[in-house]
Amino acid sequence: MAWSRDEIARRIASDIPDGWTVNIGVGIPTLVPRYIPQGREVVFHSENGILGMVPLREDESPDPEVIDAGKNAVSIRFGGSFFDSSVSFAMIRGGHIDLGIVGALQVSQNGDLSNWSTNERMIGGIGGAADVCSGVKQLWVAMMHTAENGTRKLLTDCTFPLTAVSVVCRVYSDLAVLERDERKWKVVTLSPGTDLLEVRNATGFPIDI
Amino acid sequence: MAWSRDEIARRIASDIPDGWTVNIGVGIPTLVPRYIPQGREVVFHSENGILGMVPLREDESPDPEVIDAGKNAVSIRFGGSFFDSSVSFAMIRGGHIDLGIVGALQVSQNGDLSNWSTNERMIGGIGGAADVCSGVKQLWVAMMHTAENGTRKLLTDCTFPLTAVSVVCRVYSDLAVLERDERKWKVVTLSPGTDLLEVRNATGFPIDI
Amino acid sequence: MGVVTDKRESLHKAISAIDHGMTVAIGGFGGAGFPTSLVSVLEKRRLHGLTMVSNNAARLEPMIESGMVARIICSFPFGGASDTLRKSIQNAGVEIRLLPQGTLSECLRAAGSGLGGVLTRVGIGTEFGEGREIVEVHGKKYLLEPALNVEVALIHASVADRWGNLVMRGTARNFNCVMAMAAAISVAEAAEVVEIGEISPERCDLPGIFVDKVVKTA
Amino acid sequence: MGVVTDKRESLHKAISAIDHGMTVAIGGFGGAGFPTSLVSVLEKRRLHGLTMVSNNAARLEPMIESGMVARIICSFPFGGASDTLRKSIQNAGVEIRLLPQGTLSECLRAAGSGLGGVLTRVGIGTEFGEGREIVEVHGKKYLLEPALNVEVALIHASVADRWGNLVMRGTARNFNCVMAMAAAISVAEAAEVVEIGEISPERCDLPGIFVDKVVKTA
Repeated sequence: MAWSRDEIARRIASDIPDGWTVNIGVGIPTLVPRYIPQGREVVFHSENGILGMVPLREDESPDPEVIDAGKNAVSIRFGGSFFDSSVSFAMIRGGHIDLGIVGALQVSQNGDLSNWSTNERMIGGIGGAADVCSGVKQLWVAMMHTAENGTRKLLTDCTFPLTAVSVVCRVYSDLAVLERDERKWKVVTLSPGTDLLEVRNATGFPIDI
Repeated sequence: MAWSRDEIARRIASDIPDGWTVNIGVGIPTLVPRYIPQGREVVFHSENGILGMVPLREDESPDPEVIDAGKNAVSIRFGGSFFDSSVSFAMIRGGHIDLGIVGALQVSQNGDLSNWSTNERMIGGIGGAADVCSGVKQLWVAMMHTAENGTRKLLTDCTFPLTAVSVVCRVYSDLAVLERDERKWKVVTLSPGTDLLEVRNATGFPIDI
Repeated sequence: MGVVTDKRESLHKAISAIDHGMTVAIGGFGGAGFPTSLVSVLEKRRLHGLTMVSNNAARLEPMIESGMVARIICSFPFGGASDTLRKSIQNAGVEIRLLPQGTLSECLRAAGSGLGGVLTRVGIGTEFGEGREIVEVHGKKYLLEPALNVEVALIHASVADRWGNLVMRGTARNFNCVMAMAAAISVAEAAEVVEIGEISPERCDLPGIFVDKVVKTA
Repeated sequence: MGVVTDKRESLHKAISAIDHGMTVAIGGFGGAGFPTSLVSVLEKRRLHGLTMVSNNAARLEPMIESGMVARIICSFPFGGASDTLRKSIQNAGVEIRLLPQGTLSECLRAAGSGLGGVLTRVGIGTEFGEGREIVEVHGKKYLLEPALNVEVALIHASVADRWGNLVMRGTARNFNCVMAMAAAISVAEAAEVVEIGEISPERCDLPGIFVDKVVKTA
């Protein structure tokens, strides 16, 4: 059975090493913080100027001046800090952030990423995606393996406008976790009941075991 | 009678308009703040990261973490702020500072300034002088009109290494206040008992009245 | 005497600095740090041909609808934008110039810091690198993105004093600081305007030297 | 579990990150924000061939005297320097590379911010512009000064926590922030090391993400 969005997020969360600083994009990535295992210290960064971002507790009233990059009310944990946009992107571009987790429209064999525009329609805009994807030490993608109509999203080459070139290290999809080394991809894990053939059929480039 | 260093500083102080933000260099310029007329609001900036710098009061104990660019203990007035070096030079280079007042070894007819090195000897180093002289909206020089041995310091061309090109607007010396428009210089005031001929003799370029 | 440096102004007077065809930066990221009061007054003026520098277009909808906006320089124009807004932008022929968010921010900071532009690797190999000059430093290629000066910036703070010193809260700093730096005239709104000396020199998020006018929000 | 991100280290262990031939930045401007404890330990190590990035040489005198320093990148080497120090620098063949102070600071920030370099007009027409590449932006000429990465930065703060969040006082921020940003390994000394949460998120002068090791001063 394929993983749900929450299961993808949980899987990602369990793979983030203790002590890492992580920037999370919109979509499935926003679910990741709630699945970080108890006692593990992962620090979340949002490019609008917050480090140590945590989900709003249920009993906490939202502060309109404390939001994440998706414009949702969030809170800040002990040890966190606020800063302006130029400092925030210094963190991102300067390689100070261990991991970025983003959604994707398409990922190419080369690790190129398209996640902000189909050729017909710009989603929101590029936002901070190009900076994050080019700047972080590692980039993981959280996505459904194929589009709703079954179209492949993992392709030899992206056909949508690119966000960044040769940046994706891993893909966490509903079907599998894949890892890239240059132009070679291998399976890290398959979702329960999914077999390699199924993943290969749903993917536009070769996958090793 | 020629003006003393303190009289030069007082003259400069009385010429600074209300509300200006001013960066002051070492030498005679450090004397300027104490002569700002009562009630006039002039804000002093020092490139090591302070805006609203004021001289230490006699009854105030020096704080080793609050100093000016000359490494002297200073204090901060209401409305002042501390910041880091990158913000400080953003203020300077970005044209946010109304006036810089610096000392000079030489000033050329073109308004070029040399104030950090004779050919034989580097004084302290360039420090923030090149940034200040290039960045502020106006640059005034406070200096003795000639060197102690009588050598001219106001010259057709500087012979010492340059700090910045075509930046000096005014010279306040012990003999006179001079103002520059392109390559033309005129006298604004002569010190008491000094005549124009004396100033002309002490100056290496022509001076209009 | 003695209280001459007083940047406080009325909302309307402050906004009157904006004229047809100007480049105007609007701070804020989402609602955080958005200069609501200033923008609501700007919206009522009958201006045209404005170039807006603003991370997002959704909050500019009234100005777009009334034909004030010729161009938007931004990174995320359609975040939270309705289909109506998308259509308005298209119908009004509003030009959208897209920059990666960090590049946008850094180009504003560069303008305010007297730097010519920004050398970034972000955008290389994508359409954000198209037409850009490439500068090589130590064997690595960088895009040259010119500094982005603006004529007026409208920004938001929690607390201000008459010198324009500002304190911001939470994620409200965002573009507000760099836009104020980049502007020939920067106008800050604040809910609270305090006496000189009440803002600690250690806790001033934007020194007043970068701020030209201070407006108390209604 | 749960307290894994602990950057606290002993003075000696922190300084052991520095090896022969490395490029080491030392924060501070005069005595303000100068990392006295860290430097006093570094002075006692028998290293050679170091490139020091430090605004001033006077405080590096013991290291210069003992032959540890090959090169100094700075803006104001001889501020407060004795004639003895000048002679030592000459005798030891220490190379001095002079940069305008704002350029030095901005090149460090650029390195820490993933930018290739700095486009500045400061130094044009002087020896600081000699041999530099000129980049033209909108018809104006700028010097290209490459970003300045360092291997280790030694910096000073008043207060730190185990994540490396720092609070500085007065004019002590100076080069400390940009040097920490530019360094592969940044080591901060602080007189006071507090519990996580005691530094307000609004009053953190340097977020811990830019700091790798925290040392309590003796």
